[in-house]
Amino acid sequence: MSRAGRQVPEEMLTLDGVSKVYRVGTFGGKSLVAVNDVSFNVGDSEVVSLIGESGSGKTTIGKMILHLTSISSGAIRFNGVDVSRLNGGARKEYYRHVQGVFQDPFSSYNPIFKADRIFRTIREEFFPKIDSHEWNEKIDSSMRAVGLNPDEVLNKFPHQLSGGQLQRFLIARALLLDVQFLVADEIISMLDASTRVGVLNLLAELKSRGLSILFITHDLSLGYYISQKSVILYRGCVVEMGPTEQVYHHPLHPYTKMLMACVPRLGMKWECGEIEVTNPKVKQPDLSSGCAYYDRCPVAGNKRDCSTSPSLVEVEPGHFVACWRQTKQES
Amino acid sequence: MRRYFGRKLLIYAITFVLAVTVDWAIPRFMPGNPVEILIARAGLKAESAKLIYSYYMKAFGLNVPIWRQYLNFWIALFHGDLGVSLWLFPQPVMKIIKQAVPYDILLLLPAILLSWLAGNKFGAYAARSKWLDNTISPLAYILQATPYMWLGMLLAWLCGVRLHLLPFSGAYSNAMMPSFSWSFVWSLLQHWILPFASLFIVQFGGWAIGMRNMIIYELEADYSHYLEALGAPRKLVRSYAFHNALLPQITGLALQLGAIVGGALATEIVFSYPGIGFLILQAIQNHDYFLLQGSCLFIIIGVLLANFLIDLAYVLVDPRTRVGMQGEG
Amino acid sequence: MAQPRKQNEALYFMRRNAKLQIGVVIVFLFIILALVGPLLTKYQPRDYVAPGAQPPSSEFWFGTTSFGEDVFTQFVYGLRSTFLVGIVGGGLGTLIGILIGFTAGYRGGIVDEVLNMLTNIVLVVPSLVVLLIVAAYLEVRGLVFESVYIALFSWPWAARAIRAQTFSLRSRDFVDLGRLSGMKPLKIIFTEIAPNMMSYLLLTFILQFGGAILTAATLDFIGLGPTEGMSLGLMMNNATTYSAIMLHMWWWFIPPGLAITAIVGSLYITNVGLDEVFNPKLREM
Amino acid sequence: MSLQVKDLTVYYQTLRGEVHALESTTFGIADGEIMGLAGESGCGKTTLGQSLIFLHPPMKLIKGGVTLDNKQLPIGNMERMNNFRFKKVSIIPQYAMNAMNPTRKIGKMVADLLKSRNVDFKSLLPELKRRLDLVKLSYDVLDMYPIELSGGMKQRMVMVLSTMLNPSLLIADEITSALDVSSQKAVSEMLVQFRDRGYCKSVIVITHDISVLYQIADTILIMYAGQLAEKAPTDVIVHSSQHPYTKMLISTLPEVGVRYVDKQLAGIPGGPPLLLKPPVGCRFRERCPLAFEKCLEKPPFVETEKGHFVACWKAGA
Repeated sequence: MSRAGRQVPEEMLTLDGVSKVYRVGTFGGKSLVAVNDVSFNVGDSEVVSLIGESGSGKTTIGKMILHLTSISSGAIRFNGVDVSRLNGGARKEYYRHVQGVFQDPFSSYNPIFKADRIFRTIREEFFPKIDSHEWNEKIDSSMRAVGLNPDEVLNKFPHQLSGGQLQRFLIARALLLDVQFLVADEIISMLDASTRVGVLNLLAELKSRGLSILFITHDLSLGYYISQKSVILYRGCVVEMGPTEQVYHHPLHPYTKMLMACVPRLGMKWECGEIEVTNPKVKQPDLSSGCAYYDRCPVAGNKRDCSTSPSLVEVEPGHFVACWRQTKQES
Repeated sequence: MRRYFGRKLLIYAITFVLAVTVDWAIPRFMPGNPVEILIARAGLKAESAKLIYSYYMKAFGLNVPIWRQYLNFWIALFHGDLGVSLWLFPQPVMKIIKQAVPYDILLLLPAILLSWLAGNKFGAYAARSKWLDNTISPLAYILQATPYMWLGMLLAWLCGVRLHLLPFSGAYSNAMMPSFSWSFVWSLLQHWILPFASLFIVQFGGWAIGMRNMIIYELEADYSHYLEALGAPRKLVRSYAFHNALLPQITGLALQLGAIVGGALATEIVFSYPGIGFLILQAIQNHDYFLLQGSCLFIIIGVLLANFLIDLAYVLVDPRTRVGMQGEG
Repeated sequence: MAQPRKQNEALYFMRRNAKLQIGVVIVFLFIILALVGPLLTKYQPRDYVAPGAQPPSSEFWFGTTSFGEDVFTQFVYGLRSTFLVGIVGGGLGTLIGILIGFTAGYRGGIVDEVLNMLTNIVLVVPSLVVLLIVAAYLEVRGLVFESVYIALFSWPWAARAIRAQTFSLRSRDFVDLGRLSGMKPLKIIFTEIAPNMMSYLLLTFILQFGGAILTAATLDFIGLGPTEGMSLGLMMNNATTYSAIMLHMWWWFIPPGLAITAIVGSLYITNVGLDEVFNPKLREM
Repeated sequence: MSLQVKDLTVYYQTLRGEVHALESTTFGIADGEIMGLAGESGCGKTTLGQSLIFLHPPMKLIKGGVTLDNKQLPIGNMERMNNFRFKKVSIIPQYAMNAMNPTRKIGKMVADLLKSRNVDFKSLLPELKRRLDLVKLSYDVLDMYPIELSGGMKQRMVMVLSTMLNPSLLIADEITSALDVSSQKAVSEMLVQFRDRGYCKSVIVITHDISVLYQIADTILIMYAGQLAEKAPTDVIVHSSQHPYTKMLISTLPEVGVRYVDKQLAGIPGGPPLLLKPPVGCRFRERCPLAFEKCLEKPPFVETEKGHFVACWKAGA
């Protein structure tokens, strides 16, 4: 289906035409497309931000990469190996290299246990034979790597720690393993402004030490701050992707343009136009035909032009957009 | 809407089929010849035993394949044929049940509806003040824990035996024949009060507790706080909360029906009230398996029907089910 | 391993919660009576000990039945079977509920749909009536058998509640994190989910316990209880059958019913108390 | 001055003791002013908003007073305050998505509410429809149940409902945080229009997102740990603030155009103090790079320039 999948060479993590269809209703009588034919990849020591609003399917993509939810069609490959085929021991090995951190720091900890239990679990599952001394050194070094003082945070319950500390703790957990790829799903959106930058900087630092990161966010400014590549999702489809600078400064898709115009910035006022609102009657439009953005698109042509879903086309090196307007201009 | 009811009907249908199947299977899959065992246990005279034996050998049709027996059972059921009673041989079970059912309706319908209404009202009052809550709620918990039959016995002893206020046995005076005379209706009413009261009081406790807990939850809901912040009077906030708290109570009514029917059986036994519960006791004491089986099937069908009616009513009062269904359909 | 702050808090509220204390004390009094009661009497429940129909006296604390049996002896033995039914029936009902609730809530999808349907089916069946059909055909029925079949029909309440709880816990990120740590589903359920529901499971068990006692009493009263032994429901059955009410023999039927009401009522009140202790939202009420 | 808050102190009563959520706050809002109220979670901004309209347990009024249009607001008195709620002071709550009774048609609920406040629904209906037009909702919504509306639609419906009686003061509590960027912009602009058309005189916009405030607010009030830190016109807060906390807070905000590789932002080390036993003096002291002995004394919230209030000993110096 998608041309993009074949155009880009294999990298550390490759998504190739990945879709997720949920079965809903009695005994799965109806289907709901959450992710629709998504292809992109993340290279070594690269931060890619996956940007989308609520319902765009960004979290589902993260969960599919982490093997927490099944893939309906397409494939996710990590260093060339199909992730969905991994089971049992192989899957555990996969988790040695690929880990995740989630949005809500308090939900990531079992409230009735101490926070450092997440370390113990890693030890039980991945390092059953390690001796205590070695293990403690390992913990120390990964805590230092995330900027936590072990004396301050070990042996405490989650509610005794701040959101920022908890998120760092989770990153430290991943570092205990031989982690190469981190899925960071909105990991700072619930933190306070004064602490979020610290965690963000930590991610950037880890990247410079060779870690690859999929940075999932709805906040455009965060994506811009940290990532080399940006993927814009709308209703489960990739509408635009490319080097961050180009996507942000020369957005091609009308949706991306709208996002850039609506994002509130300090020191730059919104341009006053007609207030645009959507009053969705039907939550999930039929994605099988037509561009997903058709009903909101200000530049949509007549129905026939946009009645089939546009595929991603490379308009400049590395910069892809899925919009008939762009393709038409090209040809 | 169709999907919602389809699902509900499916559950009821499966339940019904299962109940009938259990009913059919139990005597057949027990070791030995079921007819012989049943008749031997009934302890009938030799002569009638023989007659009954031949009747039931035919009815059970043990000589045809098992699936055929099962099919025959269903066919008979749809013809309203529940077999013949051993205890009142040769009266058909169906006929005996038909005579008992009016008493059950007379007793259960008012008891269920009135206790539900009163319990909900009082539960809502209880949530209103600390004082009421501290008196009504513990009382309601104790009522909820009272076995129906024990309350019945207490009432019979206190009001009937000690104070001679009300009769406590049968549905009407022994000296009367059923008729549409005032004196008969008066007698019927007098005999009805105590069994009704024991059913009413126990259920009342349960509903009051349920409503109290629900309405407190609703009063803490966001929409209640919003109304309060906009200065809406207590009355409006409470009436919304009451209405919304009532919805789970309707579902609760459907789910509690089985237990209520069980309580009614015990109550009828205490007061020798000639409903199906009393029949069941007779059937057990006389080892009349067919009467027992028939009565039980009848109750199951009744409960399932009532459940379905409550589901219908629920859709009428809760717009969310309707709207959600439209979206789905 | 439980959280010290939470534990202290729970203890603090337990000590201050009158409902909880009253409930627990009453239930414990009855448990002690059930344990030591049979040691206080030299008779068996069905022994002929004295001329019938005697009111309570210093010798026969609860009087005697029409057949000259000692009501106190019957009462304390009956209490034992009541608690046995409560523990076995309530325990088993909770256990089935836990199994089904955890499975449905954790697995979700089609497994959940099927189990949910099963739960709904057993829920709408008037359980007592089906028990009647089954029990009526069995010649010999034991106390444990009675408990088991009560449990077979009482679990849906537990299963529904536990499923809902599991469902909400499963969506918490720490469960996903457990999976990312390579933990197996069973380990996740028992080390991550279940510990969060301990208080909830306790509440469920208490409700099942009380429910089993009430159902057993009704069954016994109708005459479908255990064919051997003594129970509180059977005492009431005998009292009704032999016209204790007409004969003014209040001592025959008041103790068994009062005991059931007191035990089950105390259990319910304990439950409310515990709920207030565990659930901070209810504390201020 | 439309709203004048004087020495307002509100504590939360908890089992562990009193949480000093709002300590001696004094400030004013002019007629027609949209004031942004910003700060990190737990700084007391929602407490302040709630106190002005619906001060309910476990919140407890310790001291202080509020005047609105030169009339004393009986904020500590549940019953007497009812005369002012909705008519003079109104709120768009944080939970606007769940603010409507799920089992009542929206129009019926509005009618119920208005009737309970002795306002004739029929005569207000044309105005209601005009406002629905403004927020781009069709009249059909009045005949619908809340679950038939999307989150953004519910939000706008609640905006219209809350301002139906043209209150002097509107409190908008985190109304944009749950929305997508496009709806965020729409709702924010609608709020400005509401003010412009006089549907509400003054507005307090509570949010943690200063960049949204920059778009719509006339002034911004920054809170820290239950105390006021700084209040000034929006541009002044963003570009030339005087309180070290405000300065640091603004500098931590990433925005499009700032990249890690070019310019590393820095957070504020440490965390806010627990308000159960708050430290004496300036509560930002522990994290403040400029702190000195004098900060053990609570700095007053004083006007350093016209319309610019700061609570810092080093401000203006």
